[in-house]
Amino acid sequence: MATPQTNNTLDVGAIRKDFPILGREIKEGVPLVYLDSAASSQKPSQVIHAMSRFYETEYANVHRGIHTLAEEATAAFESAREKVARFVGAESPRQLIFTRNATEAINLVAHSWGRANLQDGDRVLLTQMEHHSNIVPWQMLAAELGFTIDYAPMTEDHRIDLERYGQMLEQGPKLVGFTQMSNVLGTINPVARMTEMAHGAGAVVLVDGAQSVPHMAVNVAELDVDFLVFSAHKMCGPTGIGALYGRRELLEEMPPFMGGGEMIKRVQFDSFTVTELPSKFEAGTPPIAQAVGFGAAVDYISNLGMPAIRQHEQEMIERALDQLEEVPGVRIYGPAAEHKGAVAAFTLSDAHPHDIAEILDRRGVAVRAGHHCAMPLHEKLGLPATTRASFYLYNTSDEIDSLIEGLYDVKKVFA
Amino acid sequence: MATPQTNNTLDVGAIRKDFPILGREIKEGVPLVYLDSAASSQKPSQVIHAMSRFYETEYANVHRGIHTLAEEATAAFESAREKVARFVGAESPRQLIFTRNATEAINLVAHSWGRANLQDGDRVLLTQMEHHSNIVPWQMLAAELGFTIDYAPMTEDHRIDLERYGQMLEQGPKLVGFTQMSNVLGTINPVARMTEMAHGAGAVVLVDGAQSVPHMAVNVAELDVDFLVFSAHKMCGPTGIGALYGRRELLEEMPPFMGGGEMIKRVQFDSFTVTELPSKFEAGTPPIAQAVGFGAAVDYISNLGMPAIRQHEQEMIERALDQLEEVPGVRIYGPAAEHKGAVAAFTLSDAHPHDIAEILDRRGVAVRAGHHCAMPLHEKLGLPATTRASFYLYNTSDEIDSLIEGLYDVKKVFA
Amino acid sequence: MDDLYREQIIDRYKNPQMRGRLDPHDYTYEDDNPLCGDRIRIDLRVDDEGRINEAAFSGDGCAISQAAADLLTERVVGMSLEEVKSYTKDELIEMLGIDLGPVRMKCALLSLKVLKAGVYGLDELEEELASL
Amino acid sequence: MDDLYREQIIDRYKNPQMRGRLDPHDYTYEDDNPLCGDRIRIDLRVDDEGRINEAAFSGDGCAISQAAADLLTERVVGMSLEEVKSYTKDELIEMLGIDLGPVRMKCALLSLKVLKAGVYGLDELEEELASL
Ligand SMILES: Cc1ncc(COP(=O)(O)O)c(C=O)c1O
Ligand SMILES: Cc1ncc(COP(=O)(O)O)c(C=O)c1O
Repeated sequence: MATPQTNNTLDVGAIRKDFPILGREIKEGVPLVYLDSAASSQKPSQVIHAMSRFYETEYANVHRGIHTLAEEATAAFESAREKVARFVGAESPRQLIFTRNATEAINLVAHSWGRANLQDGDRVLLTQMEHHSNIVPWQMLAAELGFTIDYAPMTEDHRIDLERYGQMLEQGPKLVGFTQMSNVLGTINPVARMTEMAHGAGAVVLVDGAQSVPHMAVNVAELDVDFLVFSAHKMCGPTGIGALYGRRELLEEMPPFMGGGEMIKRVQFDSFTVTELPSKFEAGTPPIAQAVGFGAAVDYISNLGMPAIRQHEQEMIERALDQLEEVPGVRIYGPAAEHKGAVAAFTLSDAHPHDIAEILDRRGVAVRAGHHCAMPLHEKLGLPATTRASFYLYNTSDEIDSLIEGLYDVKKVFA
Repeated sequence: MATPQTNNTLDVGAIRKDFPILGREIKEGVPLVYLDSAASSQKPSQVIHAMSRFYETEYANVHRGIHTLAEEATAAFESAREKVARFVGAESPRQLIFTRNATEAINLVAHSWGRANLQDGDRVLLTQMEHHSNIVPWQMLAAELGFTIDYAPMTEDHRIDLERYGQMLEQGPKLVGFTQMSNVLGTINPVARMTEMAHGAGAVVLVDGAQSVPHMAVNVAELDVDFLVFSAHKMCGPTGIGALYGRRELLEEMPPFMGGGEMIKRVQFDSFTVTELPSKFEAGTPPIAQAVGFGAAVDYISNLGMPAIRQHEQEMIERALDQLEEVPGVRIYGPAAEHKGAVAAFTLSDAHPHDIAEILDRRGVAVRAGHHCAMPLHEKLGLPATTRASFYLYNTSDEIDSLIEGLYDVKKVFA
Repeated sequence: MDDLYREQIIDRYKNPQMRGRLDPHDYTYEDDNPLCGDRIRIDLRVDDEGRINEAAFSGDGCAISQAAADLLTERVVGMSLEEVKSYTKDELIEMLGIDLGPVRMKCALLSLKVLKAGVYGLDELEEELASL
Repeated sequence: MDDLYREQIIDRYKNPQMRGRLDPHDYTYEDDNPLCGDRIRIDLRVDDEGRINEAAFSGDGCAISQAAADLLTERVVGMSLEEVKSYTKDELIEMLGIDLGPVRMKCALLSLKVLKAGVYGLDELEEELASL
């Protein structure tokens, strides 16, 4: 089923055959060069087919059914949960809650844990490099409850400033939330260290793993985090599903987020009783086929091996940064290659990122341009927008060459 | 692509060929008889393939991208929104918000509209036949805000008691929420009438269309409802997506529900500005492929024609009730066939519904047994559980015969 | 006619041997399976040496849950509380002698859950109960 | 080299004719396209007969948005406010003479949105603006 691996390095040629869309041409004679995996990854046939097969052979609603299909569908759904839970090192699948996406997972924590634990006068500590998904839910809640949000700053080379972070922890934030990998700068934060420091200051730690979990081995037990969120669609899985891992005691104590079927033990006209984990946080019919696809995605990347994926991406980003630096007028944001994931955000003289992306697209090169849902970070960088090329397990060095050639096209247009 | 129709009646033989799972055997020689569509419907190849094709040829994250794939994916996503909006008669696709499911749509209204408009001393009026999804969100909010929930009672034949409903409206509820079709009794409520009465009393009206939208023509303009919720998975569409239709002025005024990417216009370290409809309520990466599947599902059933579907189901339920009534010991809940959808909940002497479902499963007949996420209704009926057979556009009268034969098996076991 | 509904189960469902309540009792616990509404209460009387000398169940639900409760309460008479604690779900399933899918498994195990919760108290065995 | 970036656009982007601010002005409005950060402000001066006799734009953003703003502000000089109100998005696109996908369309239309909002006030044309 999955592509066999040798020597812990990726056979990218074989991998590319698993992804039907990578064979596509953007227009005649112009093959797709997909450098936008940080926004969302493409999907291998193994994942697409797992879902089709599920709908074609064993689909039913889950949990409440006695008939064969319902039992099969429930088993498929719960086995997917086990896979995803195991993938991030959760002790028990009960601690792995399926959400729509990483964003909803953070909102769940904000609404449920936040509303129960935060109040006027409290502090929440985030970082300057957060995605809107890890800022806006806290701002919304702060507007309601009156706590204060601080943002730990970055060093000159766009890494977290651990000294300042440590100082800000002294103010006693109740919750510390940060991304494991910046979706703009590529910065990989020292999660274990930051978590230890935050725990030392008595804070609960939420880690945004949207950009890290797809690209490197992440283990909640080793990192000792309290909450971890991520999305399937960035890790070869389908849209429509994400996950929240939570520490058992916290999840047990938290009130439910949404109400409805599945999350109750009993309902009467005047009251209801909440059921156990993980259903307590999964109101209504869950993303069943998407869970099956999520499980298949985890199988797919686990089979390749997270260390091999990480190594491939490190080679890619080193090469990309080297080549980008040679293009006159290019300025790259984020730390040196060894501190970052396979994400390169840059500007090119005074060409606007939108124009760059558009001209690159003429060559089939797909990159993002804009604020990448990190406006505060861009404000800090003093830029309205950047162009971002991001790489994944299916990208090749030829594709980096196409990117660079495209940038010379841009320079020609704006010469 | 879709199955051609003649004379406004369904060609069920041809339709069944569209659903791969219906060709399945539960065990050797025992074909599947799927009578559990009220829990979730099966999916035609047209829908399954629309999603696979989307992943295989034009997948990317939506909205923020400039490259070709992102534009194609955005166009596919937004055209799906238009289809679904048009399907329920919404004025504008901006009034159609994609959610995870019907349950989330109700929670969205409760959190956003409810928190902004309800307070201690207010009343919310529901009915005794609601699904937990239209009870628990209100109970959760009531526990926080202190308003009172009333439940409009039923007549002896399990229809809404319009006289009592009218009296309860005199107490001035701020919101009236009711299902258009009960998922247990099958009762079809007179939505236009009930809405007019509720509006006359100054209430905002939320209609739970989870069971009606899949089975009959539903038009929000004609019914004049303020909110309508439904789920794709019950109407030939995928799991992981549902919809909220809302009246423009209400949606405009409502604060956002979840925070994150996509729903903002601008974010700064100290504040954010909300963007326009519908994105305002769609935080994070949406269920993109699921929207495409939802659009394909709407195409599929629209092409068959909602009146033809409804007529087929009426024939099915009439026949099913007739045959069920002849089985000694069977007791059916819900009104006469002309007032209901294709849902038959029943008990059989003192055989427990779980045992009934299990024995039917031996014949391949898939039905639900339990409280069907309507415990308060079951409490009212004085029953812990019922057995429910539900029908959809692919069911045949032979399948009703299998159900009936299965019930005689049950009688033999418990003789 | 059918493995699941072999005679013993149906017979126990229709003619339970252990149905009733013990008042007074030394241990009692009641719980239900919210998925299906099955409800079981088990009462125990224990002698001076910590051995169960009387047991009874009450409640309602499907044939599996009620027959399992009937068989289990019969089985535990004469056992020490320690023996009850180490009585496993596999032993119960073997006693029932039928093949069960995951949903019906919950019906079968409800009485064991109730029994153990009654004997241990709930907190002590959260993990074990959760897996039942 | 490329349809989208035909000479006129690049030329206008690099050498705008209408860039600046009018102070005082009779009408002004500023808005941005949050998707990309393009920002446009347009100032107008109007004579006694309601005819625009001076116009200028300022802001920053991509070549399309800035060139479109430059061409549009040039175009409206001499028009009456009524004529501005009836100036359509198709006319603007024709003037640009390029083929645009939906995202870049928003860049191109930003200046028209700003112009119309300045002239009408925002509330009046919510629907028309929403479709831009
Ligand atoms: C009447 C009714 N309302 C709401 C729901 C909830 O739908 P979902 O689980 O898709 O959110 C259902 C389906 O179970 C239903 O039958
Ligand atoms: C760092 C980071 N956090 C959160 C998110 C939000 O993910 P989603 O849109 O899947 O909820 C993203 C992706 O855009 C991201 O890059």
